[in-house]
Amino acid sequence: MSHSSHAASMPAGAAAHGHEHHTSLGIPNHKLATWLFIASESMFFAALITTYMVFRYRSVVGPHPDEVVNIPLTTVSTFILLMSSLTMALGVSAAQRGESKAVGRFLLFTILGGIGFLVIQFYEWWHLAHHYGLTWNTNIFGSIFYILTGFHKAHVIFGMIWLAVLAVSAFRGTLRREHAVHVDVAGLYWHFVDVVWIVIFTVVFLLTEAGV
Amino acid sequence: MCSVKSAMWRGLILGGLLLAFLPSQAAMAAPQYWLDPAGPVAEMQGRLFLLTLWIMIGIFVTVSGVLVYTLVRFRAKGAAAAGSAPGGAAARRESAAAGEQDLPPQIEGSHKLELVWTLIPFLLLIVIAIPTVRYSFALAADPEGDPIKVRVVGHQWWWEFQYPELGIVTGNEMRIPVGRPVELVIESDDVIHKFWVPKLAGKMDAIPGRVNRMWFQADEPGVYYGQCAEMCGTHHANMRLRVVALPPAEFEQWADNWGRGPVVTSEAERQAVERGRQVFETRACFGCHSIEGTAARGVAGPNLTDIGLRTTLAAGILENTPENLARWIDDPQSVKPGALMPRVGLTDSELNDVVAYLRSLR
Amino acid sequence: MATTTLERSFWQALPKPRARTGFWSWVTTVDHKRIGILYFWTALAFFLIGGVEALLIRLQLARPEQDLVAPDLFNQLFTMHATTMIFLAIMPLTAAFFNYFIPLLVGARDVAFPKLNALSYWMFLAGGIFLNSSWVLGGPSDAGWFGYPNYSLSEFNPGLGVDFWIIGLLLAGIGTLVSGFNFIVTILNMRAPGMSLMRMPMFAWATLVTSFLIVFSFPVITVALLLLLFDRVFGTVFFDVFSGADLTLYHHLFWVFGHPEVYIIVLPAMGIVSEVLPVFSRKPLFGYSVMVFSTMLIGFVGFGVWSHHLFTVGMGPVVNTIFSLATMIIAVPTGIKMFNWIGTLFGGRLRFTAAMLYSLGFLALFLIGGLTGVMLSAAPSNTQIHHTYFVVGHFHYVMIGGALFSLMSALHYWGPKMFGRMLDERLGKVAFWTLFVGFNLTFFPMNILGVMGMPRRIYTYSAGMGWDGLNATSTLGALIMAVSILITLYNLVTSLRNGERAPADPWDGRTLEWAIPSPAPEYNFARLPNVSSRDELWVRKHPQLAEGAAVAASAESDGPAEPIAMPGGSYMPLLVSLGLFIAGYGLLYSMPVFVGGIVLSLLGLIGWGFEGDNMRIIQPGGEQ
Amino acid sequence: MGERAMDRAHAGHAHAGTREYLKVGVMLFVLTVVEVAVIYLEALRPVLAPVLVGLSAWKFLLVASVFMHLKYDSRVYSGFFAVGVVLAILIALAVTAILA
Ligand code: HEA
Ligand code: HEA
Ligand code: HEC
Ligand code: CUA
Ligand SMILES: [Cu+2]
Repeated sequence: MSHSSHAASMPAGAAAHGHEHHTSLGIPNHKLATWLFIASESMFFAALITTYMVFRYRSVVGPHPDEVVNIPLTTVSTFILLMSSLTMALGVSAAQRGESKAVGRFLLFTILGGIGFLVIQFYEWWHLAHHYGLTWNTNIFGSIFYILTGFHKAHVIFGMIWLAVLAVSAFRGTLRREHAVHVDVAGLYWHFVDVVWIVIFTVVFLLTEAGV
Repeated sequence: MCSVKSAMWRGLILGGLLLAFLPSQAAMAAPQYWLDPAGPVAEMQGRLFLLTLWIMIGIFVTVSGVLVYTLVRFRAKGAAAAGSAPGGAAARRESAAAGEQDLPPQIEGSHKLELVWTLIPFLLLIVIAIPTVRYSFALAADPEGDPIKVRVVGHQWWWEFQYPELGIVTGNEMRIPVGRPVELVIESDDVIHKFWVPKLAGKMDAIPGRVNRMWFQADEPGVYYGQCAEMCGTHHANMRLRVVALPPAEFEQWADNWGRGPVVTSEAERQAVERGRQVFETRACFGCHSIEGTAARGVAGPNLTDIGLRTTLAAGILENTPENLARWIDDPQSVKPGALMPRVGLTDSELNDVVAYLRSLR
Repeated sequence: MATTTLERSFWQALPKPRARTGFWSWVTTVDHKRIGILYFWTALAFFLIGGVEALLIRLQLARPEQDLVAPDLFNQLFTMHATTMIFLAIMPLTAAFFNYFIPLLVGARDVAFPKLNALSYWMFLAGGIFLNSSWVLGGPSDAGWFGYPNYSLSEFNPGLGVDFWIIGLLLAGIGTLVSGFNFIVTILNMRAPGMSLMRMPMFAWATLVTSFLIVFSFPVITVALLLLLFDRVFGTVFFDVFSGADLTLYHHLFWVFGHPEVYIIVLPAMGIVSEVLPVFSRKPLFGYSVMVFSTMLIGFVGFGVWSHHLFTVGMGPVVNTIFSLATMIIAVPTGIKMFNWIGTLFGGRLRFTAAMLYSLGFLALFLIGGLTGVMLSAAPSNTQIHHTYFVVGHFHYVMIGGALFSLMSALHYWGPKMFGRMLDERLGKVAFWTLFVGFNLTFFPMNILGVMGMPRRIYTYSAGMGWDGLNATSTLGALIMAVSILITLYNLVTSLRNGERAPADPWDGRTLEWAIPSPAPEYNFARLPNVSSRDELWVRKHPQLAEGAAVAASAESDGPAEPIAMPGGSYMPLLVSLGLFIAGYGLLYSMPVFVGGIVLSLLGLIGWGFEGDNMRIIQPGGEQ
Repeated sequence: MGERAMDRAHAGHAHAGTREYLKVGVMLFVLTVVEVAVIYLEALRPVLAPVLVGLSAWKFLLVASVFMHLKYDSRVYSGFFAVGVVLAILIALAVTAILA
């Protein structure tokens, strides 16, 4: 998952010339693959969100979604995640300018944002379990709520590990301008996780609170 | 390449023979052959099937005809054909060389042709699509006339039929009046099953947590076979059913008599039946089975109120004879290993009495 | 590249695979050709296992009321037969040809991500072994290849069979997804100079569209399987009816994947046929651009028809008719392909090699399978033929008559390039005819059995249903098929030992793979070709065919002959999949083992990142 | 598609500046506040669902086009992402509608 995995799996033909410039579409293999991965992940989350939409009010016993969503708290965590996307974008931009130390700083902010998001989210889980007795075994809403937000959290955690590896290189000063694409690719992943949250926030929280 | 041609013909002839089989005597005698329908629903479905069948046969004959013609007409001759012979590299090189003078016109395509073979299939599909839409809606509409309601419940591995209007419950054998539509409400008690009586109508799923509806009607008296069509466990293959279509008067009679108690013809029989009833109501049986008018109120197994009338036992796998009944009650697990009825362990005399009792319930 | 000296010193101290031949060279290989060959033999082995399962099914059904196979075992047999054939035999066989030939066809030195490619193979192997290990660990799943809940929940299916099935599919699925990404990037981004998209061989197009189907459909089955797994292992209640679940949600998720899946199986087959027919007709593919377009259309529409498997779940007439009509539409682009293939043959100089015969077999049999598919798509009559042997007949016609026949064609056509030896033509033809006859004897009667009312998945039936003769015929046919498979195996084994050495271009081929020696050298092309037309090699052989202003293709314009850097092997892909494989067992038996497995594969990933690319410089031997 | 994408990729090495990123950050903040605010506006009840979907789509597009640079990068990426997202939405809506 580090930046050098790029070199490791670089196409043989391109490797002969030392760079990826000679791809047929003129875009790096890595970035193309990442976008395909993101497109594929869209289907993954769509299937989970569909499950949520179909099941949300089918539970025989409560608590039901409208009884438990916590808009203020979730709004704060959403905001934190959105801002971590901003720092991520600034980090990529710094990487493209070759400012290694700045990259490290922005990545650190991004990771901190991720941590903030997770702390609030896990607190919310704890709160739901302890105050409403909602676990993933309680009812169908509980099952899909924890699985959907859980898979999202897993993505956040994975992204943080990835960014951490990059941040270490950045602070060491070894993340030079020609490696910007590695930061770029990690950033795409991070933004995607953010975008998924934008959808989850609307579907699971806002629409529920709005009574739709 | 004669073998190609002859094989194609052989294939066509074989296919033709098999298709000719469809309306044959053997097929008609098959109890689940649904192209010989017994009611309007199956009739409509069969008609649509035949329409698609003839169109497909037409397409198949045309396309394979052109294919065979092409294969025969354009097979490589002379040296060029050598490429296909197991003659080794030399022959292949020779064929490639010969090919230079023998290069066919290198046609890349033809828009006109392509338009044709886009449009023709499209038109054929419209011919199928129109009745598909019409029949779909027609069959989903409520039946005309004065329908009788039956609630079908699938169980591992037997069928329950409830007649809410008549207060009747029975198992594995549904009695219906001829000429009257039957409105079915289909549910399941455990896993997904699929209700199917081919000569009367296509399938409908019995899904736990859902209620599905369909209807059918039998135009002729008779016994119609059916079976579960969704994988539901060990005895999915042995989850069969019969629909017995009776003339209306006979149906009325059955409905009136249902639950009137045992029918006996002699005093000895009466005593045996009485003993059998006691066994049934004291041993495990009553916990799982219901018999109208008795203390037996169990619901884990089929309602046995009219078991003496049924043609089959254990969801259509045994003929309903005294011997088979005894065999089943004595050791259901040897007949249908894994079935959800345990071996109760009756003595021989208890067994005989219970059989007599159950036989008398008609 | 960007690794610091510290990192480097640690990771570089790790052993690097050095072997160029022998066992370890295969285990650590990242060469697409070797991976293709690994796929080939592994998939073949699984095909035999799936075939033996099929034979047992057929023997049990040969006569009414047989008790050769107990009911539960029968249910396990058809479940594993289908799962094995689809996920472990046919798909990996197509993957074998993707692997070996896509880089050759588009003029590349390897796939875009060689190490990921190795990972795909090992994940497939891990999934396959995991699934089949359930035979000795308490018995496999008996819930059918789509594993509908609630029958597949612990309540009705205690034991670990379904868990093995889920985890096995998830493991193999990772491999499939990864290769989906890999081939899309390879095809879009690794083409030789001049190889524009519309100059690519049809097989490359088929692979591209198939890979997209994989990328978009596999995540959905992943979700379906995960929900099921969580219900079984962690007690969530997604499919608990008493909690209010709607079981048909799983139906929908499964078939949103399941229908594209059947095109994942057949599109590569169509690609193969589109390569073979032109070669043995000595004519270009008829209507190339329309073929490309219809491939894309099939892939696209294929995502909108899934509910034609669900006409009897009670969706109502509106939804039913929408899906009926959408399904029928697919016949149009497929028909276009069928007619274009015949157009390719028309006017050609047809050579009936074994490869050609199998491709022609595809045309005839896929036609029947496709037409029965359209019959199935009409919702009202579907309720009669649905879940009967008519469906079993339909899908074996498309999957064997379609996919397997074309894979056989590929074996005879491309085998010489892969193995460097010619297969015996006479044996090939004998095997073809045996398979053709056996196949029709096995599966045509099934179409009639469906009309006679025989449901699928039944382990027994009574005499007197009118099914006896047809079932007996079908079993006989299956035995004849087995004979044919044995002939092919014999042919393969003996030819690879003693067969005539394959020349570079044994069939007078049209595409780039025939421009290089057989078997292909490690670096594929000593000089990267400069492509100036479709059927590049054909035009180079027949310069008079180059039209108008187009510069005649020639070797002169090819890339320079220079030393080539190729990636060396790696242990890491194996390590990553081994870790996940172990974690799979851990999930079922012991949490510490699960954690250990995950840690192992994470270590593999990190090593993967830091080990560097182990490049080797090769001096092409001047073969060209 | 190939040739066109190549042009864009070569021409389009320009990317968003810090200022644009900050602008988008502010927009995201504002939109989130608006989202939360509108749920409590009685007057908007009847049109709330489309409004909320619209607002979140807006955020989605902002992140995708600027932070993920789809606006500046090769159109190939946008194409793939769009296909994935559109397919996902269509299938999600269809399944939800069928099962509603
Ligand atoms: C390789 C795999 C493959 C392929 C290619 C297809 C292709 C098609 N399939 Fe099939 N199908 C399966 C594999 C496949 N299928 C499997 C595995 C199942 C069962 C799953 C299970 O339940 O276990 C199944 C089940 C299945 C069903 C559900 C059956 C049921 O359970 O009730 C339906 C219903 O619509 C269907 C339809 C079609 C159609 C319309 C096509 C079309 O794509 C076919 C198009 C081709 C042609 C039509 C022939 C060529 C065209 C012409 C010559 C033009 C002229 C033709 C006309 C105008 C009609 N299939
Ligand atoms: C691509 C997929 C594929 C392939 C290739 C096959 C191949 C075969 N299938 Fe299969 N089949 C399915 C996919 C496939 N099937 C699916 C999806 C189902 C649905 C399952 C479900 O309902 O869930 C199914 C179900 C199915 C059934 C229905 C079961 C039921 O509903 O009860 C039957 C019945 O006859 C059957 C038969 C066969 C036969 C005879 C072959 C033959 O073609 C096999 C030919 C191969 C051989 C004959 C092997 C030869 C081996 C040897 C000669 C041994 C050599 C041994 C050594 C060297 C060690 N299949
Ligand atoms: C634990 C529950 C249970 C008990 C106890 C039980 N049964 Fe059953 N019985 C069933 C079930 C379930 C079936 C359906 C089995 C099948 O067909 O798979 C059945 C089927 C039958 C049938 C066939 C009904 C038909 O419609 O074909 C008869 C007759 C029968 N039981 C009689 C008895 C008698 C007599 C006893 C007592 C000696 C008894 N049962 C005890 C559960 C039970
Ligand atoms: Cu009930 Cu099969
Ligand atoms: Cu389908």
